[in-house]
Amino acid sequence: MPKTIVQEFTKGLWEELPPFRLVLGLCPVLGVTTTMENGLGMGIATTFVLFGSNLLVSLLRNIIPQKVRIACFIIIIASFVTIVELLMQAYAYPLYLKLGVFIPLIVVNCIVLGRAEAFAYKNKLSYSMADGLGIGIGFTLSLGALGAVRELLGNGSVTIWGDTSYNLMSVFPSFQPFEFMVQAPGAFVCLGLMLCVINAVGD
Amino acid sequence: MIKRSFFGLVKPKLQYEIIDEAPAEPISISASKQILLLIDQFPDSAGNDLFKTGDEVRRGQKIAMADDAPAYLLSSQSGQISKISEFVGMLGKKYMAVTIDVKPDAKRDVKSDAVRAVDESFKKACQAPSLDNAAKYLAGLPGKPDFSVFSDPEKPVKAIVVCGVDNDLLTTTNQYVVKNNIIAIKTGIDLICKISGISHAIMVVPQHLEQVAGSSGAIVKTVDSEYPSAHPELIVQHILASDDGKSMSESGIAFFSAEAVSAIGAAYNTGIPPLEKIVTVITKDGNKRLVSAPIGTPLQDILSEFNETLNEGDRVVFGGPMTGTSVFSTDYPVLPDTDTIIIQDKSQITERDDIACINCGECVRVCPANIQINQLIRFLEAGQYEEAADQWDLFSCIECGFCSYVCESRIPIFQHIKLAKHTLESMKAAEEINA
Amino acid sequence: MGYFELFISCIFVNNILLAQFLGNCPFLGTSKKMETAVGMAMAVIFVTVMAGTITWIIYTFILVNYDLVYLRTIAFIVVIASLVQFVEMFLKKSIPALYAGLGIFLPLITTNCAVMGVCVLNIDKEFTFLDSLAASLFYAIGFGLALILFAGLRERILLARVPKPLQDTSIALITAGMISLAFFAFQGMV
Amino acid sequence: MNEMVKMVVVLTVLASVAGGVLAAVNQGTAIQIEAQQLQFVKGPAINKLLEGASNNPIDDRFKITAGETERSFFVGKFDGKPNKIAFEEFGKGYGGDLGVMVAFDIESDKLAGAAVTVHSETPGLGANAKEKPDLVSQFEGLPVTDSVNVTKDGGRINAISGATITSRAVTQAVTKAMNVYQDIKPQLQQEIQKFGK
Amino acid sequence: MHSTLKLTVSHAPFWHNGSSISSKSRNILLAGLLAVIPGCLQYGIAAVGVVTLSIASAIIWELVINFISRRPVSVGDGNAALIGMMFAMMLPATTPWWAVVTGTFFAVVIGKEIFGGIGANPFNPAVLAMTIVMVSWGYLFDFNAALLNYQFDFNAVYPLVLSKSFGASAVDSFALTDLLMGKQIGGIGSTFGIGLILGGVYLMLRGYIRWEISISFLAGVFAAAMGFNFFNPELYAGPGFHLLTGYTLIGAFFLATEDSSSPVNFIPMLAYGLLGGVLTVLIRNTGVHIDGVLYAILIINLVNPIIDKIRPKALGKGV
Ligand SMILES: Cc1cc2nc3c(=O)[nH]c(=O)nc-3n(C[C@H](O)[C@H](O)[C@H](O)COP(=O)(O)O)c2cc1C
Ligand SMILES: Cc1cc2nc3c(=O)[nH]c(=O)nc-3n(C[C@H](O)[C@H](O)[C@H](O)COP(=O)(O)O)c2cc1C
Ligand SMILES: Cc1cc2nc3c(=O)[nH]c(=O)nc-3n(C[C@H](O)[C@H](O)[C@H](O)COP(=O)(O)O)c2cc1C
Ligand SMILES: Cc1cc2nc3c(=O)[nH]c(=O)nc-3n(C[C@H](O)[C@H](O)[C@H](O)CO)c2cc1C
Ligand code: SF4
Ligand code: SF4
Ligand code: SF4
Ligand code: SF4
Ligand code: FES
Repeated sequence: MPKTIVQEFTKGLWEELPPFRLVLGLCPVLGVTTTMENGLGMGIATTFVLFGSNLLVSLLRNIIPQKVRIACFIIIIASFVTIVELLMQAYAYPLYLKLGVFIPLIVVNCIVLGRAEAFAYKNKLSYSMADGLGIGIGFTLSLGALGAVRELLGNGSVTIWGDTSYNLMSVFPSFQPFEFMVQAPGAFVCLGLMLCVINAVGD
Repeated sequence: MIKRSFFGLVKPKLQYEIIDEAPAEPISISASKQILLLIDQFPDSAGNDLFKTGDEVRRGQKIAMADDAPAYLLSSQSGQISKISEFVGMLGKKYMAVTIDVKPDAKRDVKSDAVRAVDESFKKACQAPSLDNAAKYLAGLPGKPDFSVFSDPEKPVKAIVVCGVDNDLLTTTNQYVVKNNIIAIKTGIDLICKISGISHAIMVVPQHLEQVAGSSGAIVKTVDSEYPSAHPELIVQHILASDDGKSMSESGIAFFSAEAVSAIGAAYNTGIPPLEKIVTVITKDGNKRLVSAPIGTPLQDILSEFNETLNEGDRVVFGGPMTGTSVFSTDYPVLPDTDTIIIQDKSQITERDDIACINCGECVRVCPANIQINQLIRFLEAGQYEEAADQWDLFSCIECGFCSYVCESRIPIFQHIKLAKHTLESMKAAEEINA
Repeated sequence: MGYFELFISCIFVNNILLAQFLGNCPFLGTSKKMETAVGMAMAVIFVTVMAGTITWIIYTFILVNYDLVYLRTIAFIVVIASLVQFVEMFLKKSIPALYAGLGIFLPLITTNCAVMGVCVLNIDKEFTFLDSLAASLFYAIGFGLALILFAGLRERILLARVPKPLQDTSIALITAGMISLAFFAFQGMV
Repeated sequence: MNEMVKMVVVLTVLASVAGGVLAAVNQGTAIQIEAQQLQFVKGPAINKLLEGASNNPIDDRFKITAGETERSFFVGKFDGKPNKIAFEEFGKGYGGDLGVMVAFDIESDKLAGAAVTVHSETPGLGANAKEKPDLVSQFEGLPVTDSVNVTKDGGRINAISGATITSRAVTQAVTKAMNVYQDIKPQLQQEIQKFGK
Repeated sequence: MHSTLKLTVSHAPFWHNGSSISSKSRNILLAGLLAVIPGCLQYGIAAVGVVTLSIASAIIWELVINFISRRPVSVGDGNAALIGMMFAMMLPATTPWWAVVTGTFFAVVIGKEIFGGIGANPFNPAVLAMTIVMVSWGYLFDFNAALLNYQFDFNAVYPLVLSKSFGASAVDSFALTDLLMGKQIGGIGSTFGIGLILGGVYLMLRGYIRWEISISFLAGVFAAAMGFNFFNPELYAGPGFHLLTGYTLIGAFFLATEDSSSPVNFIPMLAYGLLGGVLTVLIRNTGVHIDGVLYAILIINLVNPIIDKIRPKALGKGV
């Protein structure tokens, strides 16, 4: 059954919510979600690339020859990544420093290439844009949520754009930050448990 | 019940039962009303026309679906067939159950024609011994001699092994036979050697029977008394020192129990098939006693002899404690290979459990076949039988049951193994039929 | 840093997978069976060493000299993608046996953060050519080691009675976290 | 053949367009990126060292090339006079190069302070050179002709315990900066005059 | 075949040696008490509180997870209680209640139950939980600070901190007999050497733990410490010190021997223990961690599936 544009958009928010449903693009998910802000920043950068590359791939899908399609996708994606990289350096330098190597790595993020290959190359422009945006926003929300959980437990508070917006210690005065959560192992464990919850809810 | 030894540091050891210097004569039990013959093969649609309900049968008469059927029994009593039915045993194996009402008047000394006919055909077979005749008439004797190995063109038999040892704990049948019937054994061995064209046999006995066994004319080898060193595969590996490491089936070795060889010898000497099975019976209180009962005698008759009453939840095991089969009815009969009957009270039974393997490794340390049971069992529980066979040596198992005996999680490992082997084998058979 | 320290650092202390979070998709995707894991490990080692050195040469001698540093990302990914393609073709023609072993893994490597990550890290850390060569090799070995150890555990977990919602990826992630925790053992050893 | 041509053409065009677009974006963002780098990488150190200056030291910067290298210098005006100057030097730390912003008081020829800019030292050990003032505060007020060394090397700077290598890197950077300062002081004074008004 | 009597029908073998998970747990708990009771005498009621809370909360977590996952209640096998006690044995007596409860959650739920319960855990649950709480609240497990308010008649400095910061000469004042008698600070159940050794020997003799692992672990510690000490006696303490301080003894007898995460074959068991012992000393002497036992055990747990592939050939599978 063909989907409407709205469905193509909303599927990224639950049915195919990355990285939980599409278990791809895990590196940034694990690597940058020590805080909510980083998670959201990474998500927005990825969304930009996803949206841009989906748009361009879909536009050019009749021109790009089948045999060199992956090479073309890669050039398109890499260009968008470089643009994000430069823009971030110019306008959000501290975030750029925190996200570090993960920004250039959007280029190999399995989700981005996967979408270009599996969706944008086969679908018309509007659908591809909806798809890119939906998946991107889903990804951003997931990263934000994971970042929020890890930061809240690991730091005791969530800071966003410079303001502490929620402080656990105001509710539990003697809460001691559960640092494990912001360390490398905590990333895996926290993502695994969130995936479990989503699986349980999904059933 | 044997307990885990206090010092678990040492590997658990189980000793075979060793028979006394002068064992008591077996108690003779006769079937009171009925005997039940379980024949390894159930007639499919073809049916059988050799006998039917209501037929009179004589002691020694062959009950088989067809004249040349490999599976048959010799009736151990005279009487009338009252029922023929299907019987389903372990792993769905089908048997033909033939119930014979024993006729008290059908005495052997009433030399009717029918009796003579039965006796003559058997006698003739004995006078002109050949592999063919043996397979046709002797396979129903106590000890269940198996002649089919001789007919496998792929694996020519290179050795004949007579087991004067018993293959499970508590069992003493073969030892008893070696001690008492060594002359008949010698006759039997000579006969088998003659018909198979193999120059000599090897006799395997426990140490204490080495001398007695010497007079059988066979080459005598001894095994130690620690379970499961008398398992045929281990005899091949360790005693026969087949250092090329090939498994028994590959080298083509014919195993006979001492009881079977003795019965063959007696049959040859007298022309009358012996049909009394020697069985070790262990009662609830742990008493062990040898009995001699006609093949087909129902369990009930044996219980009555010992004044044992069974209650709900008790268990009766045909065969030894490690490898036997538990039965669900007191009608179950003594079969040609029933060496032991164990009657267990409900309180003596250890419940099996559904806990997963805890990886304690007890099983791995006791397994005589060096199988990684802790891994194997995970695949078996998950139903991944092929992986179990390919990676974890399922088919190396010699079926001693030691692993289940020590398992801390009380997993029925042995049962899993048998089920897996059975499933794989029937899959393979099905594939061959399709191919 | 001597090569021994680099060795310890790249494989254990700063393991590319467990400490730097690069290459997780193949880590989870190819660890269900030991055989697959070993194949992937070999393929990654092979490609990473080649990619690490080639991108270093391109960066140092072309991009830096012509002031094109901003093209780093695009240049690297093109190099890696073509390299993988090339290796695939080469193996198919000349060493079919190896191709049969590694072939299916090669395309996966194009989108493997670990390979790209190592190339970028070599530049970020201002390694010399030899350092880059060694670091690429060691990082890739670290990847392979983690992958193989993980496969060992995962083969067992696949047979365990894991509750339904946790099965597969969820429990694999949690186990990976524990491996990452175990690797804390090496902290401070260089 | 036709397809082959198409492949090559598409790829070439795509690559050229991408290259062009990226070059343009790069051009467009270059200045902004530099400003951001100054603000976020060197900014905190500069602001700390030249705290209370009446001007914005990052805007009031100039470059001098001495020998091979070009350096940026940041001027701080105090009491209306451009009398403090800061610039960055590097030392070899435990985890790679370590940058130290060093400030000088032009009038007294004394160190006005030092602050770590970039480093890749171990958190809790070497990273304390940036996070805690214990090490860098020891430099304030030393004459530029002094030699600065950690106690282990016979100097009088107390190293961060457990991070001697980091501490050495800092003193190394400061020493380099002191030498540079002495070498080019005349040029510096010339440049600074421009801000004097 | 019409008899109505219901006999038990089951599968061979019809004997069992009577071993069970619960009796094993019971015995290990008993053996552990030999070290826990002196610990409680030394640290008083607070230690008793930590131990009971740890055991109780471990059992409760297991009940909770049994309930959530709708599986049969499994606390009867004693494993949860055992995990609770092992965890408590490593803790300082001053551990706050929430750290104990969080720790047992990670041990029982994350360390064991989500993998499918007993026998499925790839890592020792108690060790895993201990490292997680240590990573999170390192200051709670700094024994020097944690036990500051106790008055002891011996040198109340955590011996491993001394050796790490000041080298081997700083620990000369610890007589080995004192260390053996528990005259050192540390976890509730990890300082009383004699108790741990007696408990360990008991378990080894009974076959509840595999002597190969314990002995080779200790041998590994001994050999590695000896090597370091030979290399630089000023800096690195000798083998006796390493054997009797920190978590070495509890690690060798109670932690490394956990069934599910350790090998079952002879050579792998030796390799496993030896590697654990060597890593322990390596981490203590060259890593950032004060004690290396916990991380060494996690690492050997990790390599266990690989090394346990070294196994004798199965019957009939060639020589
Ligand atoms: C599951 C659980 C976890 C808790 N975790 C923490 C914690 O991480 N840090 C903390 O200080 N208190 C923690 N608490 C403790 C409570 O927040 C409570 O405020 C605190 O123990 C008050 O006691 P106190 O004043 O004696 O510290 C936790 C409580 C529970 C039930
Ligand atoms: C995990 C770890 C991290 C280290 N990080 C640093 C560091 O950031 N800076 C440093 O100077 N030394 C570092 N070291 C090196 C040692 O601490 C080294 O022994 C020390 O620099 C020697 O100087 P000391 O006399 O001050 O202890 C580190 C060592 C370890 C084990
Ligand atoms: C220090 C100590 C000594 C023990 N000595 C014995 C003993 O001599 N004999 C014994 O059977 N059990 C001894 N036990 C173990 C228990 O008393 C008992 O055997 C066991 O818990 C019951 O296990 P079961 O139910 O498997 O038989 C000892 C336990 C401890 C802690
Ligand atoms: C010495 C020893 C220590 C053990 N320690 C633990 C432990 O820390 N955590 C655990 O879950 N099980 C532990 N076990 C439990 C063991 O592996 C097995 O699961 C239990 O024996 C079952 O009760 C230990 C067992 C032994 C023999
Ligand atoms: S697997 Fe069990 S039954 Fe088979 S040989 Fe080994 S111990 Fe005996
Ligand atoms: S004895 Fe049972 S619980 Fe122990 S390892 Fe073997 S199968 Fe697992
Ligand atoms: S580094 Fe070691 S001692 Fe420090 S908090 Fe982490 S685990 Fe604890
Ligand atoms: S002793 Fe080691 S493991 Fe324990 S808290 Fe300290 S550093 Fe961590
Ligand atoms: S996102 Fe890193 S490998 Fe897929």
